Amino acid sequence: MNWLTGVILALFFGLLIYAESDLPDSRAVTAPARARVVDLYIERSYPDTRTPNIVTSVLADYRGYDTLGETVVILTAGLAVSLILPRNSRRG
Amino acid sequence: MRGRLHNPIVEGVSSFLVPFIQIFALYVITHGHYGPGGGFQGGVILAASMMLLRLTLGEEYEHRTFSPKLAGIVAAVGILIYAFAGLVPLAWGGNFLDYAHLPIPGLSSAELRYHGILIVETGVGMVVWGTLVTLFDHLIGSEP
Amino acid sequence: MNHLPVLIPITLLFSAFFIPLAGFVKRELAFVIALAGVFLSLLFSAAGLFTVITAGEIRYHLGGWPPPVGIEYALDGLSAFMATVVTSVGTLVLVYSRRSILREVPERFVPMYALLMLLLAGLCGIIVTADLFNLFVFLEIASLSAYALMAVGDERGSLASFRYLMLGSIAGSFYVLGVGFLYFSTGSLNMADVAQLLPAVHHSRAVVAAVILIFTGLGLKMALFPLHLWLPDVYTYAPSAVSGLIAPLMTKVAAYAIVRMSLTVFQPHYLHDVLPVTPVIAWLGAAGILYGSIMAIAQSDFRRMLAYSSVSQIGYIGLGIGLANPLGLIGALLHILNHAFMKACLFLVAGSIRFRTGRWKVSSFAGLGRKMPWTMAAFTVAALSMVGIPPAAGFFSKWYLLLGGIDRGNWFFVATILLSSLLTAVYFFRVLEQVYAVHSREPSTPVIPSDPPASMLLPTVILGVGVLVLGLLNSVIVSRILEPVAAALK
Amino acid sequence: MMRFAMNYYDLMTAALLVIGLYGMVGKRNLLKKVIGMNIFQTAIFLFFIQGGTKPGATVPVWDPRIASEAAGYINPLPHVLILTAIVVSVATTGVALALLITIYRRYGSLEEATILERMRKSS
Repeated sequence: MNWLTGVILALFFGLLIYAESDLPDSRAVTAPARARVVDLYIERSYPDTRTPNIVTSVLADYRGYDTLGETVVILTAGLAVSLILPRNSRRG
Repeated sequence: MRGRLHNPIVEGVSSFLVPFIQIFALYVITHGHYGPGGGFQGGVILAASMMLLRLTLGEEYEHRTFSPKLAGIVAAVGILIYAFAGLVPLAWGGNFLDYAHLPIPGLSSAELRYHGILIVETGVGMVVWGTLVTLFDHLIGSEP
Repeated sequence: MNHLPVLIPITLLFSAFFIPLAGFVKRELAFVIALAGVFLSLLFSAAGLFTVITAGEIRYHLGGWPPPVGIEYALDGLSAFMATVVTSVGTLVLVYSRRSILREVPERFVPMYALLMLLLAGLCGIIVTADLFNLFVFLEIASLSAYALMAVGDERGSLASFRYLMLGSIAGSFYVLGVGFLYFSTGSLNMADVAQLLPAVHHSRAVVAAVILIFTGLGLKMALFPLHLWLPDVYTYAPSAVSGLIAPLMTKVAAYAIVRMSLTVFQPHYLHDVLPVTPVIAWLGAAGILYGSIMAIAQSDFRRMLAYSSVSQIGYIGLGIGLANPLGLIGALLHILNHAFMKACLFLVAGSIRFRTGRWKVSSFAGLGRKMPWTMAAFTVAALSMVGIPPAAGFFSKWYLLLGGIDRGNWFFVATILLSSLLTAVYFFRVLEQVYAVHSREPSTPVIPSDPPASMLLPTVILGVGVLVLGLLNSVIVSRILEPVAAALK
Repeated sequence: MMRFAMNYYDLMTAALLVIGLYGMVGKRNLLKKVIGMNIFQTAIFLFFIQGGTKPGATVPVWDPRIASEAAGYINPLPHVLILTAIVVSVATTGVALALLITIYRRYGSLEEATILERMRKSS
């Protein structure tokens, strides 16, 4: 079994190095990761939502639905654990 | 948890500290607008204070103050706050989760969004608080 | 009333949120709210499908923000079709589930229904979203609830579910890593936006890695042939109502995500000529068809046999996607619909047999044909449809796949489809023969098995009839819904 | 020109990802698989966060001196995505530990080999 895992890991490592060698350098001003959407967030965040913390304004307002999904993920974990490990009724 | 040894120092310090931890947690939830913080981090700190009490003062005492049933209700109410903050704008002509159409009178759309984010963060804080305490009770709870 | 796209998942989410609260008041309320939620979502999906057919695509900006800045929902022919499939099968299986859950897992009634609703909400969220990262969030909601639901049946279910959790989390992480590479190369998370930005960076290695990671992750969720290892154990040891809901839907929604990726995000020619992704999927699908059928023949446990037959049917869908021509895609999408109904009916039959007799070894099914007439009639229809006998729906999806294979000119695929129909016939007729032809040797079985109560029997029969109705309606379904979707492949 | 002088973070991300994947696939003890899963997910967080850094930029909290000059703040979007990924990681680990507890209570061990062997014996 371990030679197969060895092959999988080697392939995976190769894929990552292969991919990261061509990743646009995010330090460059023209990096696409910034140009497209993020500059909009930074410029419009304070005027739009009056919240200084741009991460919170993106988290709760621009991409608020992601955070709703995230909160549902936490709720799912709570329900899942209460389903898998039933509490003894003594403690309600 | 089993056969907990009553140690007055531990009990004294923890029951003294917990209120300050909880106030700090509320600060973290509401401080999300101005710096690192927000619903998740604050909710976790609140849950941690509950866990501290459960570990030091034993489950019997703690279950009287914050029982697992209450934790479930807090989590459910928290998520409903978030969901209704999303659903209410539908009735006032906005899309889902569009805080600018929240029916709070006398606020510009930017301030409406500011308060919308605050409502949402408190909802998230309650969900994380209730759920993590439930997780703690079930994982650490003794053999059923 | 263009709020339809968001109303489909939201109704399910709201019913999931109210169930724990209602559960504190009265246990039975959980089932009522769940059924209301899924039925309402079915109405919205059907309305959405009708609107999309008549008025075209609905785009919905969540939070009021236009796409590159905010998250966008898109309800087009493909997603409305899938939403209707998921919610209709979900409604029927939920009606079935009450008695079955009360019998198998009675004390955890409330969290069970909350998680069933979250599972359906997760699936509908994946179907309707047009944002890459949002798809990951709802994929995790669906997966987490599936991990828990599958762990509470048999005592061996925990280990099977743990393995599924491991592989599922690898799949989710691969997908989000792929999305990360895409984001850093193109700068946006919206599917349509990324599709426009991709041609400029087609040959960047990061995009190539992103394709590999995303398709591997979704292939793992879809249980495409070499990545299906988690499926048999999990479907065997799950509670029968849960496997009745997850088996027909979960892998199909992952297949939908792969179709969405190949149609909307990466242009089909990119996946066929520049990167050999679709041929690989086709060959894996063909291999899966054969492997699944052969393994199904070797099984003695009825549920494990159905699980391996699922692996082979998913192979059909993979083959259809891999053919990358309009006929193949129509065959794949039609097979998603047909297989959802067929597999739901088969697993509900398995659950009914277990409910009445507690047995699941095929050898012990002797004489059930007379004792459980309606259930076995539904089973026969579904079995014939799986084999591909004309009036039933299964024949038509295989027919389109055959046409797709011929159109592609690959005779090995055509041979695989025909051969596997024979193999499918072998393991289903073996059960049919056991059920009808063999007389039950024991003079009087301890419990006189009869058809399960109406609330379990009705959904099974409706699904059986549905398989026939879908067969008759297939030309309407194909021309009105699937052809416009497949046109994108021209 | 292939940027072969890969920066330090990409190399560390790749290494952690491989270690995590080895933990999940290679290890036989179930708890070590969960630890491997956590390493794998943490590596993804590192990958996203380091992708969002800019030289000389500060924390993305609006301050009048920089105002809305984009080069002044680091990229906030990966941070938002990672908050979600962290929550998903916590939830998955919680459910995994719950499953481990039921397995341990039923089979008395977390070694995959012993569990399978006891499972075969009991069936």
